[in-house]
Amino acid sequence: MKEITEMLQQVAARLFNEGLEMFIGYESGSVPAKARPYFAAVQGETAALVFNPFCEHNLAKYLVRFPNAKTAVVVKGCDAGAVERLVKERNLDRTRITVIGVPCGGMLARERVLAELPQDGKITAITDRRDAFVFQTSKGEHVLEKKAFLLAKCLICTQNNPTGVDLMLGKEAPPVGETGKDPYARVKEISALDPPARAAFWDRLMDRCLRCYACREVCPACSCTECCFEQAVPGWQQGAIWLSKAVTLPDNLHYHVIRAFHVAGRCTGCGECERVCPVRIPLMLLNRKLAGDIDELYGPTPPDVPSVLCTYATGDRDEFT
Amino acid sequence: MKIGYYPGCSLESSAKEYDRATRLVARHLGIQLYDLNDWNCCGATAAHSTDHFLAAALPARNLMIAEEMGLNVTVPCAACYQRLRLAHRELTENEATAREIAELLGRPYQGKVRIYSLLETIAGIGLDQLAAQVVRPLKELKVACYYGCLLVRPPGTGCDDPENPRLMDELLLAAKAEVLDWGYKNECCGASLVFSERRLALRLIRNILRNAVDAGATSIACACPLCQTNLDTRQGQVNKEFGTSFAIPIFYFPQLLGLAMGLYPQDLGLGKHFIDPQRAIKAVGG
Amino acid sequence: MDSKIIKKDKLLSLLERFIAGYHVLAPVREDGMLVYRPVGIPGDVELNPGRSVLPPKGRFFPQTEILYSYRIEGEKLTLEEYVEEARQVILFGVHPCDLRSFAVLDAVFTEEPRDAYFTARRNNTIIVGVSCSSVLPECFCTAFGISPVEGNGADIHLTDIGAGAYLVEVLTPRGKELLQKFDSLFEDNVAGAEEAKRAKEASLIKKISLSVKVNDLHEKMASIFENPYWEKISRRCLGCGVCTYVCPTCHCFDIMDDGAGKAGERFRCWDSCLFREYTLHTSGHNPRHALAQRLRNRFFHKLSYNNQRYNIEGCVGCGRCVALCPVNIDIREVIGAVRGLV
Amino acid sequence: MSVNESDVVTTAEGAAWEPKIVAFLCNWCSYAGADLAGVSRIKYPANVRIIRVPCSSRVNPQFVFRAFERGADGVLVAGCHPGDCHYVTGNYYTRRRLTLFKRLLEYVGFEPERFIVRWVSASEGQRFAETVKEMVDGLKHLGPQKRVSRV
Amino acid sequence: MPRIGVFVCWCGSNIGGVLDCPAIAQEAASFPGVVYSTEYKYVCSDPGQKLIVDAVKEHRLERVVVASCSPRLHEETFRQVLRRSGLNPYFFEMANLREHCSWVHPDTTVREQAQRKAVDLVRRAVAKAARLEPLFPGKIPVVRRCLVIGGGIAGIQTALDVADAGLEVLLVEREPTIGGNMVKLDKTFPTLDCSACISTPKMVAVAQHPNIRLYTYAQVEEVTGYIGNFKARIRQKARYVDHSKCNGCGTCWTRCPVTVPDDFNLGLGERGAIYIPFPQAVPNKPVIDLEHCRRSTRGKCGACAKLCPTGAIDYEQKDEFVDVEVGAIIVATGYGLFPWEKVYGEYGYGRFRDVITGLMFERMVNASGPTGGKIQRPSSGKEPKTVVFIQCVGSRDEARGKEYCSRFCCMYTAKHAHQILEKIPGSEVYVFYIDVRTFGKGYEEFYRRVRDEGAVYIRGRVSKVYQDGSKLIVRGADTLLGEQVEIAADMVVLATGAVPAAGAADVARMIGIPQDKDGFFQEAHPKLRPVETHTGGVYLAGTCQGPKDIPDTVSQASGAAAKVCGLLLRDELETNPLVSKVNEALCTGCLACQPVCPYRAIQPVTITERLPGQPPRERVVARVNEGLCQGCGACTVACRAGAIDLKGFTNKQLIAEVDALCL
Repeated sequence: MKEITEMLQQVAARLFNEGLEMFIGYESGSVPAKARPYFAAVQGETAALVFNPFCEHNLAKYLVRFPNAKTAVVVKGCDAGAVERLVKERNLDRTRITVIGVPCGGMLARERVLAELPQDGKITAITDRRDAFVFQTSKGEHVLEKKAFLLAKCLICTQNNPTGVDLMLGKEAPPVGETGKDPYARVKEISALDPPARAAFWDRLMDRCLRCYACREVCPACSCTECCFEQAVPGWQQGAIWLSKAVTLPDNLHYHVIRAFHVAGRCTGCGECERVCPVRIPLMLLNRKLAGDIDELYGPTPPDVPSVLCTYATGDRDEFT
Repeated sequence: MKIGYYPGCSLESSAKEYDRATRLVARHLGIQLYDLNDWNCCGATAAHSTDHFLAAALPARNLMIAEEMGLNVTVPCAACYQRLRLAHRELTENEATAREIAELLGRPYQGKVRIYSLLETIAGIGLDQLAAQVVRPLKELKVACYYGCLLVRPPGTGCDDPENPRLMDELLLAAKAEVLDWGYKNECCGASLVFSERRLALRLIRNILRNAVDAGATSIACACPLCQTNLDTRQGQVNKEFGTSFAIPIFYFPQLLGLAMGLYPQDLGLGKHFIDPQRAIKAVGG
Repeated sequence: MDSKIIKKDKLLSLLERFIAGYHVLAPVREDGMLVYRPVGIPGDVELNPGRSVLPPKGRFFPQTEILYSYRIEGEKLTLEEYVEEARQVILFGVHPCDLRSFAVLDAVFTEEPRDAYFTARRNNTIIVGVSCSSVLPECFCTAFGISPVEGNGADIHLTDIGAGAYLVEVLTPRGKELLQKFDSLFEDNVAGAEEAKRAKEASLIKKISLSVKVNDLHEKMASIFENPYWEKISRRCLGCGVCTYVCPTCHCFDIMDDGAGKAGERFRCWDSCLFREYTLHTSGHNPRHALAQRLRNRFFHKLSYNNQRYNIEGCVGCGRCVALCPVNIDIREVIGAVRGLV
Repeated sequence: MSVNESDVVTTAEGAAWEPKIVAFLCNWCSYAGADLAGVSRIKYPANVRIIRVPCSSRVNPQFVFRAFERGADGVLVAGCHPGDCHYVTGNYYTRRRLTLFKRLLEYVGFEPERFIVRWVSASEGQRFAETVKEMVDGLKHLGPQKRVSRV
Repeated sequence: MPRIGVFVCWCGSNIGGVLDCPAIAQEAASFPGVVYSTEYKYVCSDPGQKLIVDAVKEHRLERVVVASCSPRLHEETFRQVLRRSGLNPYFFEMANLREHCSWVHPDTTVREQAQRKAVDLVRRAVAKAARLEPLFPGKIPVVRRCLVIGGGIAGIQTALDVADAGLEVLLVEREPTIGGNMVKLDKTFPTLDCSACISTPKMVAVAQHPNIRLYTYAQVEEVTGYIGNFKARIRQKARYVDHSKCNGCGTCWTRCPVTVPDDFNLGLGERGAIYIPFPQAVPNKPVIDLEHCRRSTRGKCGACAKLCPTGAIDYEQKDEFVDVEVGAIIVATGYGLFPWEKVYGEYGYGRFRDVITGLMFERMVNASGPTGGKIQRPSSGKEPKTVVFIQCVGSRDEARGKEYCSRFCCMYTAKHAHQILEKIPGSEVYVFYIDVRTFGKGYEEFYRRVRDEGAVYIRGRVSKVYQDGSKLIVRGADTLLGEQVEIAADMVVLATGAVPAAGAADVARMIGIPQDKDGFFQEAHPKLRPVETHTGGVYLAGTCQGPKDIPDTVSQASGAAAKVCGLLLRDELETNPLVSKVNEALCTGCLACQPVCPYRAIQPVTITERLPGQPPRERVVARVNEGLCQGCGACTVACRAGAIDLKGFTNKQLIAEVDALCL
């Protein structure tokens, strides 16, 4: 991890020499085993840049905030699609962005890592040993098998080396996803339930949604200037808005079903929505359901079409006759 | 190339020479034929005209065997070929039948096997490859390629254009034969009707022979045991019935390919014909 | 007031009796998270809970609350208000930081003009506090003068003093009244219980890694209102409402009507100052159009305005926002940074 | 499917419960089809309430969810048969959108009978009536939709 | 909230006999916004309309709801009433109590339910009415010029009709001459008129018409704009002959040293590299086929240039583009023949020279054709004695050809049969057919006559044609006798079906009109709008819409011309105000809406946006061209942010309708 971190710092320094105005990467977080988005605006700020298996954030959407600046961004394999999607939908001007790819050996589940490491040990170095991450701490060395410590999304990952980047750092990472894992396994389990059981499954989850909108704010496919769910209508027409602000089961379900539908065919599968949810709603189960259906029904969407719902084939499966 | 080989019943009996020529030519061309283990009758004629289920189940078993062996399969006999192709279609398109057959045979068919006619298999190695093996060009052989009706029909199931098949023509052209354009390439030979509707069948045979001869053919190449039998063994009866005087040898196409590749005529079973092919063989220097 | 001892098995019996006679809200574990839920089985309750994902403020200030409904019949308009009727609710298992948050909310809702809805719920609730048994990396309650073992704000307060025993402190007459009914379950206070509690306090405080000084902050902050720091820290902010919704002291709400035809209702629901439409005017003008302005507002509210307005700190150091912020915006760092700027 | 006596749900007032269906019909085919059912005096259950839209592609899935939230027991969307759209291609988009949406609704626990999409041409008054009948039968069997109803 | 008036109609006993209209009106009076509510026997009648006009005045109504029949019937009627009342006509909404309620729920057993439903329907209409906005049709000026694509008989007729009405016409034909397929025909059935004799004068009339500008050897390459205001780009292909200098003397084409098969005669004859397609071509001036011209293939010749008395030959000529503005477009691109050689192996895949198509037969039997009118076997030049006709080659063949009937083949086959029997004494004619369809005036009589003349009609398909010596053996089935038939023929003529002309798909894409499953252009309504398309201002004439014979083609061409005159003789057009509109502040410019628009009405535009605290920023948003938009609303759902809304069916209105219905 050290090499990549150093490369990042060097590349950032070079780019600032070449007129870069903003570098979006990661820095270490305020608590152990945590990283967070980092924004270097000048040459002197590049030393804080890091890359380690806690850099789970997808930084692509931050690009939208700097419409006029020459910006560089660090992407992992699962983030690269988001840049592509944002460019495709005209949220970004690709020419002013430098996309820097990093090879990813998988991201670690922080809670599990902290439980494994000694309580007051300080992490001094992390090395990727293909099947495991080796942590050097002030209390000794700890080998964390990837199989046991990676995030669930990394275990079904098929794209841990980014594509479409301007600059790729380091060597290509070997695959991290476990072969033979069906990404749709859980979706299929839920689909196999009978409707009341399925409803109960979702109601329990949806009932605890806070509507904090973290899932929306972080989602690179939720790129609307103003989300339909924040459009307020004043006066006597107040009822005629898309969604009530009340946080009730029907409204929560409405929000999540429609959000999933709005990103259908546009979701890049980065899993950020699920990560940021403070009440642990497995939102990717919705996105994956749609992705599976789209794949089954329509196959890949041609590159020149904005999304699967913006096109059709006369021979599309007809389940309505 | 490795491929499963389903000879079918005829090639074990009346059409032994077809089998022999096939194996020799295949070996010569580097095609490794693996006989399907414990294969059974494809159900041609008897089963498919009486019992729809059996008509699918009999060939299905052979397909399952091939699938278990992990091989595609090549079929020299036109009738067997058609039965296997149709069974494959039934099993992959009709879920109910597939289920029933799987139950009966105790195993499912996953539809992985591709079924090729011998024509396709040989053409599959490439016409250039084939031409390169020719040591005895069949220059003097004026041959009419006769496909019969089962090999190319029904459309979508056959191995070539149902109206104007070209595969055998191409193979024999590669062997430098003079391949003739004629009108009865894919007409029916009467098949087993020779037993029940003798005169009708003889007339069909007569038409085929006449058209070939009129086109200038001195021999006919075929790819079906029953066609060969009808055209070869019934020429005398045709002559008697219609007052004609046909004496045109009927070859299995691998016999001719074998000749072109320099194999011994005797090994190719060329001594087993009713109509003596010697003149034709001589003509090509065999 | 009084203090007693209760053994762990008896504590479960006590909960069982609570459940039999009252509506009990207590922390339970759900998908690995602690949440306050109405409980029916004592065994479900986490007795040494740790930090709940949402603070217990929802008991007094629900995320969505119908204020009243209306119906028009002919010329007649009928209104029905939904102030909670007197009912006895026991809110069990509240940690000292959250206990302090009730005081912060009280300052907002129960001072004049009094909020009838909040006050009714508050009055209907008996609070059972519980001392912390562990310290999480994000905890910093001591910065606000809170002790992890003190039950100020609770009616009854429990502290696990080891060996399967809990110290029960009865802090209000209401608490006393409640426990009287179940006297048989308690033992008299034994020697060493208070010492055990102090020892626990010391060990917990030692574990709170970060100590920040806050009490003079509100006076100093005015000078850094325009500091570029706010823009910088807002760069990674998503603008979601996690920090405000998990905050035990955040209390902003919006009031909306939902009606169709001749009937409808007015409800209020939590709002977040991080949301764009929080300050959006009908005209389309937004005085806090930039995320930096909104984030700054939140920190000013927590660290300055609340103290100015209500004379009580707006943050209790529970660490929820630190733990749950998807991009690790850490109020302790902000406090440190602010201190460095002034 | 017929309804057993024991299945009959009653409302608070004691009357037999009747499902409420909101139907979005495209102006050119399905609305005209429903008109034709009227002109032909084809009887069907009075449980359906029709909203006219220019094309089935105007139907936002959010309208469907809205109807359920407001207490509809079933929602029907009907448009021209694929290939016959007055606006040439509108219903092809409808088909994709609503296929995915229906599958999604079912995935989150809605019974398949709650949300129906049908192609009904201007000449298919009978088909429209039958669709309504079928839906009412199905919904009576399921009972009221209370899950996301806010009323 | 606006002041709403509700008018419940009894429609005599149609509604009033089932529903309690006074009760509905009474209930409606209590709906939000309703200030006046009444019922009346027939609201659509004169006094009924007056009731509305008066009530609007008296009660200061701002929105009107009529609860009566289907809006498909009377919406327009009542909009006019509002106009007369001084209200915006779009402040109107209907509740359909008749078709959707009283007529379908007449039984007394469901009375109560029907009554409740009626009230719900009115509540819906009121909820929508409350949210209606005033809409104003736009006015667009009309360019009084018509573009006709295709110069066959359909294009010729339609161009002449439009031009005769005093409007300007641009006629574009991709071949060097106009005339199309008709001019290739020998005689027309059933009257046996000389086809050329009746069509060439029309061709000349086109060339001479002061209002028609003719572009031959030209193609329309691009069409943009909308009804009344199209822009088109025409590519004038290089002819290598300057037609302004050429006097059509013919020296060049008679002396060209090259001979190539002649496409006008379907390869039965030959022409030079510089040529006119046929002697009566219009314009009667040549083009050079550079692909075969010896000067271009071998680098030297130039005979035509040397011989030309006017110096019109210009080997360096380039394609030119002409941009034109037109108000309407008539598409008349015609038909081509089914590619039978690719499909029908049993007829020899085109290998037998004596198997020809009906159109080849036309050229052969034509006195000005390659054989001078002599019917002969292409293989030997000998006169055929036995001729077999095979019908439905490509038509009515679901499996391999087209499902439809090509309509004219039965008749031209009968005509051909007649011509053979007439011209070749002792000849035998056999026709294999599926059904003989003689739908036109005098057609059945003609068919009977040909049978009487000796043509043998055999009902059945041909299974095989093969060469046997010099004969073609035609084997088929006679399904009436249940027998096999074998005929040794000298010539076989195939009645190949009609398919859309080559390039029809490109034309459809270019103009934005749909094709049916067979590639013919889709008319707006098969019965009632057969010459219009779904794209405003674009009309169809002739076989590009579907196979038809000459009289039907000419009728449709005149019909299209009448439509165009109706359109272009107005000064201005009113646009449909029920169109989509983009809220640019909400639009993110993702353009998900653009591909779903069947009318290409949505285009990206760049706007400069000023947001507080940020420098002005240029960004792309979607914009709807209201002239092109037809108001389907597909885009509104494609837009996740709800930035596009459809006027008259807005999100707000529809949500309010849902809410109102669910009460």
